[in-house]
Amino acid sequence: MSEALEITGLRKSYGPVEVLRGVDLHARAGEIHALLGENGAGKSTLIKVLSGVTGAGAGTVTLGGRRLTLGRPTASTAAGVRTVFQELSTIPQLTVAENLLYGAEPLTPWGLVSGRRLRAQARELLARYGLARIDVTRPLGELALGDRQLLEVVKALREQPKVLVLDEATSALSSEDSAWVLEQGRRAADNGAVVLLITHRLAEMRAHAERLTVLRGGESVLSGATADFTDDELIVGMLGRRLEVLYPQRSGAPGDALLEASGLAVGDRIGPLDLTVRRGEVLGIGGLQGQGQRELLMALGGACGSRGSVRLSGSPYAASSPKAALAAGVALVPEDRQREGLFLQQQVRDNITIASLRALTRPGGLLDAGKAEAAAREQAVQVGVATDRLGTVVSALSGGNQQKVVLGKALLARPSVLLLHDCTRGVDVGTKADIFALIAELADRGVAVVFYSSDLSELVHVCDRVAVMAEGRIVGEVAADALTEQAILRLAVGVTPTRTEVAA
Amino acid sequence: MSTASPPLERAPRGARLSLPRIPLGTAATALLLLVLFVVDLNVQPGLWDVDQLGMLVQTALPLVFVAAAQTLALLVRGIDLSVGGVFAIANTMTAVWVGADGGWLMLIAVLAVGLAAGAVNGLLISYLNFQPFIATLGTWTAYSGIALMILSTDGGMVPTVLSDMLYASWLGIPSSFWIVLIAFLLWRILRASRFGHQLLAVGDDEERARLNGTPVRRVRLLVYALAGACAAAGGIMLAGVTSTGSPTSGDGYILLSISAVVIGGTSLAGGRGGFGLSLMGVFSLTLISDIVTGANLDVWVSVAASAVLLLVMVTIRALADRRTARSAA
Amino acid sequence: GSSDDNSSSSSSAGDSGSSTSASSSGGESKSGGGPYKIVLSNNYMGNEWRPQMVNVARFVADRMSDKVDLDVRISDATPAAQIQSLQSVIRQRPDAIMIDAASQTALNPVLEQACKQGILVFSFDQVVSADCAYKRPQDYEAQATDAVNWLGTQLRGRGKILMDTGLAGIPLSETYVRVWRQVLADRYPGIEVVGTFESQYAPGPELQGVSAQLARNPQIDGILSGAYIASDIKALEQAGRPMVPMTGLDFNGGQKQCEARRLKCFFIGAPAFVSGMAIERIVRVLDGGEQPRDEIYWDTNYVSAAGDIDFGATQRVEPLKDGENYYADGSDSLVTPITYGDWDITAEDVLAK
Amino acid sequence: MSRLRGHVSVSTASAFGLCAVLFLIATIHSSGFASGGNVRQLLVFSAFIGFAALGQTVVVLSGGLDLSVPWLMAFGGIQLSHWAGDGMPGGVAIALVVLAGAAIGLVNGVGVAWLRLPPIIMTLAMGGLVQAYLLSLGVLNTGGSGVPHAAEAAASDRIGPIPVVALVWLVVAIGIGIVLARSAAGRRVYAVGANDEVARLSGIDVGRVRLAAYALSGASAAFAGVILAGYVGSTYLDIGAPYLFASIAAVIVGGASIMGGRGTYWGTVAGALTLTVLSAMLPLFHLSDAGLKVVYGVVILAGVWLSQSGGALVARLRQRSSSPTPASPEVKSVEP
Ligand SMILES: Nc1ncnc2c1ncn2[C@@H]1O[C@H](COP(=O)(O)OP(=O)(O)OP(=O)(O)O)[C@@H](O)[C@H]1O
Ligand SMILES: Nc1ncnc2c1ncn2[C@@H]1O[C@H](COP(=O)(O)OP(=O)(O)OP(=O)(O)O)[C@@H](O)[C@H]1O
Ligand SMILES: [Mg+2]
Ligand SMILES: [Mg+2]
Repeated sequence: MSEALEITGLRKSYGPVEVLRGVDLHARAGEIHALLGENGAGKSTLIKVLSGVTGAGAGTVTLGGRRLTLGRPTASTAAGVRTVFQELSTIPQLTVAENLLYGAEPLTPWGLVSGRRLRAQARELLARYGLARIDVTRPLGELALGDRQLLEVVKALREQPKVLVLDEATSALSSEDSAWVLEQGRRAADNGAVVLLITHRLAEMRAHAERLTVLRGGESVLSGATADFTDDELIVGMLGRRLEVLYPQRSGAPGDALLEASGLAVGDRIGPLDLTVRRGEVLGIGGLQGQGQRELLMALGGACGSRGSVRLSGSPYAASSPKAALAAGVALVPEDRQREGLFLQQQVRDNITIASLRALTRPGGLLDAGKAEAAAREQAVQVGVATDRLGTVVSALSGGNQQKVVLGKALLARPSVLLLHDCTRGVDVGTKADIFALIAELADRGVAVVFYSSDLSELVHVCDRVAVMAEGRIVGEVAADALTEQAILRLAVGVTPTRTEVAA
Repeated sequence: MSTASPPLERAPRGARLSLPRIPLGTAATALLLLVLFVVDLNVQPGLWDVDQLGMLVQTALPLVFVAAAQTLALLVRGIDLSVGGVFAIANTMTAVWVGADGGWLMLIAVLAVGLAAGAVNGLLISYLNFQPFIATLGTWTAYSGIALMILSTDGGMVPTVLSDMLYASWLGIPSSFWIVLIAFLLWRILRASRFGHQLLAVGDDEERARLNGTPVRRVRLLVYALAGACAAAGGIMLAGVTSTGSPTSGDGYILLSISAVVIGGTSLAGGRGGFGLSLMGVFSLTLISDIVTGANLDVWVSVAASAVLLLVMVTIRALADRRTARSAA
Repeated sequence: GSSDDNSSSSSSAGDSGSSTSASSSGGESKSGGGPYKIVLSNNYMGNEWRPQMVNVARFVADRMSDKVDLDVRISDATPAAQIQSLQSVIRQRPDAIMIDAASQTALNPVLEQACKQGILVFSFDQVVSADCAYKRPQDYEAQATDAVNWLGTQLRGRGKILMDTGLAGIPLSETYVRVWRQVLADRYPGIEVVGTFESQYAPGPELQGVSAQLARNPQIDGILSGAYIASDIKALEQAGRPMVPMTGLDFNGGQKQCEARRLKCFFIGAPAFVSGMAIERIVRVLDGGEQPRDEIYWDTNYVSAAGDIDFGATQRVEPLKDGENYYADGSDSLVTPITYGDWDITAEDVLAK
Repeated sequence: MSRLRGHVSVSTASAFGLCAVLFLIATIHSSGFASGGNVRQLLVFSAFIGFAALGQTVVVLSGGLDLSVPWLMAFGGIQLSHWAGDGMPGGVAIALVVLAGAAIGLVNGVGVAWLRLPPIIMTLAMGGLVQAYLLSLGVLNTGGSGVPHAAEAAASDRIGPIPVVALVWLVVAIGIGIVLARSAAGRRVYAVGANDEVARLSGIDVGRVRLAAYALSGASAAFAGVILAGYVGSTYLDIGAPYLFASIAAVIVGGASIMGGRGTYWGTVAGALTLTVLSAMLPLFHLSDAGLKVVYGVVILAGVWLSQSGGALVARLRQRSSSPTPASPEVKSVEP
């Protein structure tokens, strides 16, 4: 059987930096082909070339034997390439229906978009994928991030794609939604499409991809059937080194209570809820998506108004603003790195230091440039951003590395409470391991960490204890000794808590 | 065949939301507009006469069209200062080139000139990567010069078909109302076209629009060209209302159009808003100045009163918007 | 009676102004009824002239309160804004509208409408061309001719001068520039315009414009401007250049300096009290008196002591005289003279709020 | 600090380059243009724009816009004459006027930062209120003395051949340049302009930054009004009108983004000089008013485009020469 997608010798430079250095990739129709690699390896760039949004310096792409004209989105679209991009590409101001059928709107005889048929088709499309619960007339921006990601997938599937690219389409999703996305991928493959799956979750990849290609530094270093490689081999392929452990061993026991919230409520849908985090403890926040986890973290970080009382080291803590929170030693890594975390057009060093300016200022009010540089450098090393990229504009970093910059910014503020909202989203295994090690180290130094992740296994392995939320309330806790994915899920979906726990 | 679409499960939430959702801010602006209107009716009882009201709308017509132009530019995260110049070119062309005996065809040609002038802005902005502010500042000055070449001082003759049309009424309703209505319908059509979707997409987030395969630069070019045509329509309207051409008549509309559009609620950050909102902004400004004139206040009091009314209007809207934002969070 | 002697009218208007007698004798002589509701529609307050014009109107109306009930409406500077304001005025049905117009032609339709409703329309300063309106413009052509002839005489027909082009697009500037260029070409071929500047009828731009030209032209023998002599003096001074003959408008600041320093200056008369004169004429018409529809207001122009007064002027020309047509202790901003006829308008009245 | 914001300094440099090119063309055309007297004039006129655009720069950097600048300039001159006419010493009156300008600007800031009004509307309305206040003063009530001597001196005195205003401007530009590029306050301004939500979540008091920016704009506009009135020797309501677009255009020609977050005050300085040189040189070419306008518009566009692409070229060359080697990875790579 001839290979449906053949990429040979693909090269691509951004200015002087060569990002793809001769990538080869061969994928068959009907298979899910995983594309692996550490952050910045060039996966997304490869995808952008494939989908025509950027051109390439050299190399060819053939699809079903036909050579693809590079650098023209229309050409790729016509050839049947559909991409779910790593950074969301749906348009918040347009409605769900308008987004789903963007570029293929049903027209009336007058050449206008027929609103009625547009909505009907959108509903039909959603119904086909079991998402009829989503109201097609809502502006997309009002939906939760997860739903938006799902719609992104639906949109890509709109017209039977020949190549479906899922660029970290699952990284922001709960396991349930991830499963849904991957199932759609499988269906597309069964219909004869090539599905390119980019993910940093090896288990996910193993469960779904038949074959894989590993990129490192813009070159393809491994390719073949998934079953032929062990995880270790893949990791060495990706990172160029062994990974001793992914989840670190925790040593110290949690200390006394550091952050205590009681009757905390946000708006009229979230709370009231009580929560205690101890020094040196990693408290996980679990639950299905959109159950108020975001609001909880935002409220604790001073980023949105809340009621109720919070105490920090025993004294009252008014999280009236992120500034107040940071001053009190509470730092937040927000959910949406592009909209909440980063100044995309500023340099890495400026992004890292922005939340800690006070500490970097000389008495006269001027910044201590040397100190700032050193701090940024130290932080970059700690989170794993190459120090020679300190002068790079953040938008030119790969998604995972952008995430590390946000983390670096929060850590430089030297928090005693660290609120992490999905901080490993889109981060490669190597760096993930580093981040987990970092969390463990911080906790061992007495920092209280509140950790929310859409990845259940991370919750299980990283946290000392997980509080599970549903409908804006904390519905139960899973203690360290009973911490399993099932335990969290059961609470999340409302199966009676404690007894089941004990039985398990 | 409309029944063919399956009776989808209607979640109670969906049912509640399927009512047209008018954002609180928009509702607030509409309400304030109504209040202004009622106040104006009291200050100026003459307005109960529909013809008088028609005259009021008529004087607002030039601003209506310039605001349409500005709305388009703002929607794609731009700004158009050249509306002042394009307006003046169209205005003087109507009075000099079209002249008293000119017909509709020639007026359409004037619109085409506006379209071309706007396209120049579009080229500068999307293909030569000018910031919209600088591009249109430059063309504004240049276009103003061209208008002065066409007509060095007020004068000329305006086609009678135009002034007759402006002073006519249809079904007992003055033509100015119909013109506003038609302009609004044209906007709805534009909004409902594929181009309308692309326009919002580009304004909302250029990068995402590009990822979706939108020909971003072409859309921008077209938007500025359309803005030029709208500004030209404004110039033609003023020529019709005043029966004369004036080379400097456009400049006053630059700030005025930006404020009208922003009062309506179209965001300077692009992608949000529309001409319907801008219409509310235009009529708010018109009513405010009508009230202040009608109330016959001291000069400085009336200047202050306009400013205060403007602030009250926008503050209430801002508070309403914030409320919406909070309840959505 | 007020001295309306400086008017040229097609019909000989009776000179018996109603003014002083009416005001001093209270409401006793209600020959033609009243008080009349008069609205002053003005479209601009940004320079020094318009506010004084408005204040004079207020002053005169106040003194004639038994005959006149004056409202002042200031609109934005666009014709459309003034049209809208006029519409609102028309709805209130005043007896008369007096207007200093944003455009010569653009307001015609709305003013015709006012006339149709029986409202008297009287335009002055920047007049309109509507047929039904009374018009009382100044004689821009005569003023411009006298100014350029004066300068030509001062320079004995030779030299390099700077010329003010005023403000692009407005009729006044058009007329000035046209007349100046024509007279220079016809009668003073030896005078060369080496530079132009746009005074915009504001002191700042005039100063900038003249300064810029001075820096570039080593020799300047005269300045032909329709605006601020005080700014010209300042520019010359700052450039360390000798003073030259200059023309400009009748602002007290320039007049004070020209007198004190014995400079050769010609001041185009553009008194702010034309508004007061307009009110008197409106009352006369409403009372049923005679008033020509088109009447040219004849200004007096003023020459500083150092400048020649005999150059074959078409309009009346007078030397500056303290307390009469300029005020050595008065504010620089005053438009002179500040009073006419028997009104005794004081600087305080003109400069009031 | 050019290391930190390399791209900005390139655009600032190209704005200065544009100005120099225009100056050169004018000098070639008529040599008087380079005379000491003319250069001095150009500096003084640029300084008026420079001061009017000082706060405007910071406001634009923080993502706003200040349309009340021309009215605050009128306020500066008229209020000064008013107070001086009441017998207040000139220096004191100037200081008070600038403070009052800051206070008015602060109100703009309150509207924008706390009430979240669109800056365009807030500052436009504030302009209206200031105008109303000035009208209520009696615009012309400047007394016999007019503008106090202190203001005239500030505007017209020289130290050697150099006008005092230009010197003051230079000092202020250096100060603002340092604050913007090297202080925490400056970094916060850029952050707020780049993305206010990210700035807020990064612990920046966005409201306070905005308040300060608008207050500075009020103060600098009032000061510009004071020196302009001093220079002209009189004041009137519309004295600031030409500075509405000039103050914004100077900022943008100087390479700043109107959306905020990008630009420098040195760019604005270059922009102010460019605008002044351009409008001073065009009358040399004996065009009609109409022709003048057309040429002015076209030259602005051509000039900005040339300096932009020149700047981009320089940036590209510099980048090429500095890092010839491909593929610098983002992550630390450890050998196995
Ligand atoms: N617009 C750009 N300009 C310059 N460099 C860029 C640009 N976009 C990406 N790069 C660089 O290209 C390299 C590859 O980035 P890419 O986004 O393809 O990585 P990735 O493999 O998708 O990583 P991740 O897993 O983090 O998403 C990175 O070094 C990145 O910094
Ligand atoms: N190499 C590229 N890098 C980034 N964007 C690109 C590139 N090539 C095309 N695009 C963008 O993708 C979009 C669609 O491009 P496409 O080629 O389909 O349209 P087009 O007809 O060429 O449009 P245009 O008239 O804007 O050039 C455009 O907005 C274009 O700017
Ligand atoms: Mg990627
Ligand atoms: Mg990633």
